[in-house]
Amino acid sequence: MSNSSHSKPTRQMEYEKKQHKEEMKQQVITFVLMILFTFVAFGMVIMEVNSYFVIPTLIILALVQVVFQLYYFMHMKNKGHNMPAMMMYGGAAVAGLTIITFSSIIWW
Amino acid sequence: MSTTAAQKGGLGAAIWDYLTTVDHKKIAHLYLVAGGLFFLIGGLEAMLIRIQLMKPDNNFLAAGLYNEMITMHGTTMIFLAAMPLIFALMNAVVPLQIGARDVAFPFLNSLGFWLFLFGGLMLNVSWFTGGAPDAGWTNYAPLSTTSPGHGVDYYVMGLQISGAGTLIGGINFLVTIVNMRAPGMTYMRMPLFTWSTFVTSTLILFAFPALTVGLFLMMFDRMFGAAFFDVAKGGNVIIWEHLFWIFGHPEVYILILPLFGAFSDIFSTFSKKRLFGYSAMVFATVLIGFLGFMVWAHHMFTVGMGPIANSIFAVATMAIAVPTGIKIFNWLFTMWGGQIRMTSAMLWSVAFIPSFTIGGMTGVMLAAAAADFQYHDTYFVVGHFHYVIVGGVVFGIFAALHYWWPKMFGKVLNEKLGKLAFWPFFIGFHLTFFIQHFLGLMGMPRRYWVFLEGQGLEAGNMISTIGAFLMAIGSVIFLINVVYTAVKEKKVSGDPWDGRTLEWTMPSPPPHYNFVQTPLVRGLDPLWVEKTEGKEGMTPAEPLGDIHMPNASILPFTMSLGLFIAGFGFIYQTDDKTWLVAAVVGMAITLGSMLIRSLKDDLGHHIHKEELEEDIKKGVGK
Amino acid sequence: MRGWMGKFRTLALFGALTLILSGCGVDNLSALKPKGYGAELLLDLMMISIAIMIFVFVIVMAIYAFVLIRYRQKKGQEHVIPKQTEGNKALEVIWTVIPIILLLVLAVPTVQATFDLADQSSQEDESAMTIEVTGNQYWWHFNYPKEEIAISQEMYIPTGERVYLNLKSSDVIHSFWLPSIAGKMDTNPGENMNTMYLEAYEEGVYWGHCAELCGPSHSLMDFRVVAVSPDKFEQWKEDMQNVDPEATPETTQAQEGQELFNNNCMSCHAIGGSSAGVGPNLTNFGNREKLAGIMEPSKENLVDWIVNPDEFKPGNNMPANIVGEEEASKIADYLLQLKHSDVGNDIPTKNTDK
Amino acid sequence: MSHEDVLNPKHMPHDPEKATLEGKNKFLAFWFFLGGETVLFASLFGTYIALNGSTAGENTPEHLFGLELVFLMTMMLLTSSLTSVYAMYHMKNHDFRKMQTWLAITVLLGLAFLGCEIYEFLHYVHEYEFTFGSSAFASAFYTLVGFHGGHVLFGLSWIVALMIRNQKRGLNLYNAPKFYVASLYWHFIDVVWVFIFTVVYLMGKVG
Ligand code: HEA
Ligand code: HEA
Ligand code: HEC
Ligand code: CUA
Ligand SMILES: [Cu+2]
Repeated sequence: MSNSSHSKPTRQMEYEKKQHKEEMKQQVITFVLMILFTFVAFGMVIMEVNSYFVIPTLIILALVQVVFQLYYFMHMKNKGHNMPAMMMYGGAAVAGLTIITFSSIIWW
Repeated sequence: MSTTAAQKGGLGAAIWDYLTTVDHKKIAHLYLVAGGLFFLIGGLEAMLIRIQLMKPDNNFLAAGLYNEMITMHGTTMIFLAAMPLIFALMNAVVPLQIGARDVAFPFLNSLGFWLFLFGGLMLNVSWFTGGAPDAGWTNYAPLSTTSPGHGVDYYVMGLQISGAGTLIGGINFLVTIVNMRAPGMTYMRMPLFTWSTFVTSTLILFAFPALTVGLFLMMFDRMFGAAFFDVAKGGNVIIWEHLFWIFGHPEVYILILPLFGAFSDIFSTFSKKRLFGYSAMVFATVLIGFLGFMVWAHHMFTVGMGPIANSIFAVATMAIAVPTGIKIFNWLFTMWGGQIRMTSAMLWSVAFIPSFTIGGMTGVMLAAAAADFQYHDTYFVVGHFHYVIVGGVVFGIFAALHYWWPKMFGKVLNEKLGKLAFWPFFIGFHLTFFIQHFLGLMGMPRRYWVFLEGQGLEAGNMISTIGAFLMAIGSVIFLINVVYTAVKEKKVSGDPWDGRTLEWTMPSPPPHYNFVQTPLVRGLDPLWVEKTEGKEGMTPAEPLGDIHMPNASILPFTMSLGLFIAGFGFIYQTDDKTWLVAAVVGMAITLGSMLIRSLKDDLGHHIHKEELEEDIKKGVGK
Repeated sequence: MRGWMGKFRTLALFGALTLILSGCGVDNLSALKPKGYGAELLLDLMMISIAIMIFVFVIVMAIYAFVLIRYRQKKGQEHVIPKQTEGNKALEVIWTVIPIILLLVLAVPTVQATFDLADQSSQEDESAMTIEVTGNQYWWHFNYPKEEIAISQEMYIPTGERVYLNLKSSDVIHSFWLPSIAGKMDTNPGENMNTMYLEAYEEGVYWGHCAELCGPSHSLMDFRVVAVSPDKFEQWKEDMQNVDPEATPETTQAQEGQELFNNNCMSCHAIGGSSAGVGPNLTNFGNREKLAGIMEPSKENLVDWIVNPDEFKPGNNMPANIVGEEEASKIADYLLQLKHSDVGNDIPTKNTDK
Repeated sequence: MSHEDVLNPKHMPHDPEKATLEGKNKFLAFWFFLGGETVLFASLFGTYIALNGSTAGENTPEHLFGLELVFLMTMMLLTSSLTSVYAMYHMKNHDFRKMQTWLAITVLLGLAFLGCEIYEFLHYVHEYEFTFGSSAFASAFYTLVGFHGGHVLFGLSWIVALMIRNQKRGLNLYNAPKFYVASLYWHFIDVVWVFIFTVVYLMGKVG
């Protein structure tokens, strides 16, 4: 296995550090958004907003948070994640199918 | 090194070698032996079933025992015979086909095997401890939750443990195929067997968790007082059916797809032609896997889901006939224009086509939701699935074993005996199961301990039983062949069939590090490509150098053993809480082993260049 | 819908197929000899699918046979290397498209039949009859709520009418299968009630099975459906509504039996009335086709049953040895003279379809 | 790559978790495993949703759940997700000490979460006599939330074991993938929790 990093110039290191920092900034923003969403979600329930509106909104908020987690915190947005993405989508598809059937057509 | 140690140390060392091995080729042997034994047990159970049904009102087996027999027959055959035999083939072949030195996680590979074995043993221990599970292999609640004794508990624990092993095995093969391919082995150059292993592993990954959850719920209900399937407390018994079939339907494709792959390789080799419509074959495999997840409710047409759900699932199910048909026709056209050699492997494969087609077609008939109101839970269904499973999976395993036997053991199975085993099995198979379709339509439900006189079912059942005996004869001849070959036959070269893929580029059996030098793959059927250019073997992709190999370990064995012990603890704590000690001790062994594994660095070892040069002189790597 | 299916059936292939298949099985039990609407509809659907399958199979086998004969390696050809064809677009399209078309041909009637059999539009009609079917380990109970009739093991329905069934189970899952009249439907425990309908064309005693594994005696959970003309059915209804459970039997044996029965068995069984018990309702027992669904209703069998039911149906829920042989004999006399309605006794198949 | 290189790399590469073949394999395998876990939890969620109303006359979700504690727990778990991102950030910058510190914070938050959950369960049992076998709904609730709790416990033990084991020797190419994968696991636990608080608690309250 080749290891190009053995002779990596420090300039490269600096550059990478900066990149990491940039990414970290994104992560913090993501985090803040997630906290915000959570507040919104809890707020809606506590204030007893109409449930026809609340439930879909809650689900959408949850889905967005999950996308944040996967793409930012778990780096699925980065390259080299094709297979992971494929598998997660596969899993999510089966998962979605399961939940949809359990909660709709198939139940009496 | 483990192999050399074994050669020196005699039987004890050989056993220790197999207990600790992480070599995929040896794990293949383990799977083969264990799966083979379970096949015999399952077959024996089938024979007892058939003897009981030989004549009306028979009392050969008692009613309760009969239910245990069918449950264990189904469970053993599917989980403990077919699956491990498939894993044996995948382990023996896949790393070789993609030019890898081993699987991605040799340690996990061994863990997967031992989990399966201990799970299987657990299940079969139930015979001796007061009764096997008796609610059918589908284990529908509440029959299962209210089944007295501990039989169903064994089902739950046994499948949970062996299921974990299967899941691990699946992930292992996925990573192996994604990450460990030799240079030049692109996805669209992978042999079909490797492709189907890939798709199968994906199915395992997504299907088994549903079973895991189902088994947990069942375990909680039976052992810890939960109320999932207790209608008095608001439970719903249909949840089990859904979870079981969300797993169960993909499971049947888990069984058949690897053998579709094997057939593809075999047809191509013995017709001396490249596979017809390779990319369509790959596409069809993926599509079957994909569609396999959307059809599970076709096992539940009579549950009362309503016409909308029934129609959706009916049409989705029928759709699977299309990619499967693509495969059938591609195989036919692989042979078209070829030079067909009727070896035993080819004979089983050729016999597979009409047999499986019949089974698939009755499958499509079953998929017609309304008509399934007649077929469901009758011998028509039994006929259908034995046609696909025996005519597809079992024929496939026989074909693949004949094909890869030389690679695994260095000797070609005796061809005469091979054909002698084939004919009684083939004829017996059709005798046994064809008539069952009619029995079903004439009013014989499945899982019937006795059928009564005067329903016109006597002749059919008799014929069916006779057929089963012929199958037994065929199986026994195959066993004789194995022994005969081991004793009498001569070693063969690495490429006895004029093969096309990478596994035939190395000696039989291969050295434990597989490839001396990783080969460079230059096209589909890499060996054939080299052969047509008049070359002897593959061009290496790397200079001769040290090879990194994993270390052997006993930990997979102890981890599985721990779960095995804990399983008994969980089962019997419902009678007597002191059994919890067993649960604790067992879990301690397992978790302790896991801890050791994570604390102790295991970086493997290297085989040095000098040793390799030594081996090459002895003729390895040609 | 029946129109075009009718046309289908005129096809020679169909005629031949139906002929061959209907040679199979016993009347009033075989799904291949339909005697009612559902079963007929389903047989038509089966025929369509079998025809398609035979068509496909013939093609596959033709290619197969040709290939295997023509392209076997012959002596001296060991070194011939055939052309390495990659594939053929046109062919591949053909064998993708044709199956799709065939499947569509099958899918349409499938969906139609599925909806047809789930049709409950007339269940709420004034004239429609609904029977509550309860599966129990290992016997069937039939309750006619509007008519206030309860009966076990043998269901009576009028011919030529749609009779709806509401199915449920009192314990594990069973499945109500009446092959020659309709398909099957599971009976689930809990609130999951299922519905299906029966429509028998002609009078007869139809044989039904439990089709879902439900315990050791799953294979012994048979039942009968007696279809009689609407007039006779009215008669039957009247008879059943006027059952006097207390009626004194003629012989002294039977009278003693009645006494014994009332003392020992009434906690689980009932005669007359409209409720289900722990055990089968024994109204009209003397006219039953079978005892416990499976046995000849001879006195000998009945006595043996009462003393030790487990011998006949392993694992069933009736306790053994409640009474001795002698008492059982008296009870048997009592039970066998319980003939509350002889409607249906003139049906030729009754008691002859052993 | 020799053992020496793996255990004592002269220079850490950009992505230490994927620098070796073993690392790449682990990384991929773990993602696959998470794909399977998705189905596992989906089955549990499906079961829960199906049995949501099946309380057999016992405690209903509206009646049981209080949102304050759940909100607190959510905050803790979300924050722990961020702290583990920080840990990985420092891993990529090859700063082992800081990584350990952030992991330690993650563990503390996780422990606090687990404590709350145990308190919550005990509360239901004692105050409402809402036990595992009370109703199908109760079984489904405890199973779903308990499975998640079990994952938290396992994740914590795993991270702690890694921290202790590597305390002395610092980051290398052998353990970097392990740390990385453990953090992925931790995020996944958070993902599941997002659904639990939405589906179980919030939607349970809305009814
Ligand atoms: C290896 C295992 C395997 C395979 C491959 C299949 C394949 C198929 N199965 Fe089968 N099945 C089982 C194993 C398998 N099955 C088992 C074990 C059960 C019973 C479980 C239990 O209850 O215990 C079962 C039960 C079962 C049922 C439920 C029956 C019931 O319980 O009432 C149904 C219903 O739809 C069904 C359908 C199908 C279909 C449509 C296919 C299709 O994939 C088949 C596709 C293949 C072809 C169609 C042939 C080739 C195609 C062509 C030549 C092209 C042209 C064809 C046409 C246009 C028709 N199967
Ligand atoms: C991989 C799957 C698989 C395989 C290979 C088989 C193979 C066979 N099966 Fe089975 N079968 C199932 C899976 C399988 N089956 C399942 C899932 C069920 C449903 C269970 C349920 O309802 O829950 C079922 C149910 C089933 C039934 C229906 C039972 C019922 O509903 O009441 C019947 C009846 O004929 C049957 C028969 C057979 C026969 C004769 C074989 C033959 O092909 C077997 C051939 C093999 C042998 C004959 C072994 C030969 C060797 C010996 C005899 C020597 C023994 C020696 C030693 C042990 C040393 N099977
Ligand atoms: C604990 C309840 C119980 C008691 C007490 C009981 N039975 Fe039964 N009986 C059953 C059940 C349950 C069945 C159905 C068995 C089956 O078919 O699986 C049954 C079936 C029968 C049948 C066959 C019914 C049929 O429809 O063909 C007869 C006859 C019968 N019992 C008679 C008796 C007599 C006589 C006694 C008293 C001496 C008695 N039973 C006491 C529960 C009981
Ligand atoms: Cu009731 Cu089978
Ligand atoms: Cu299926």
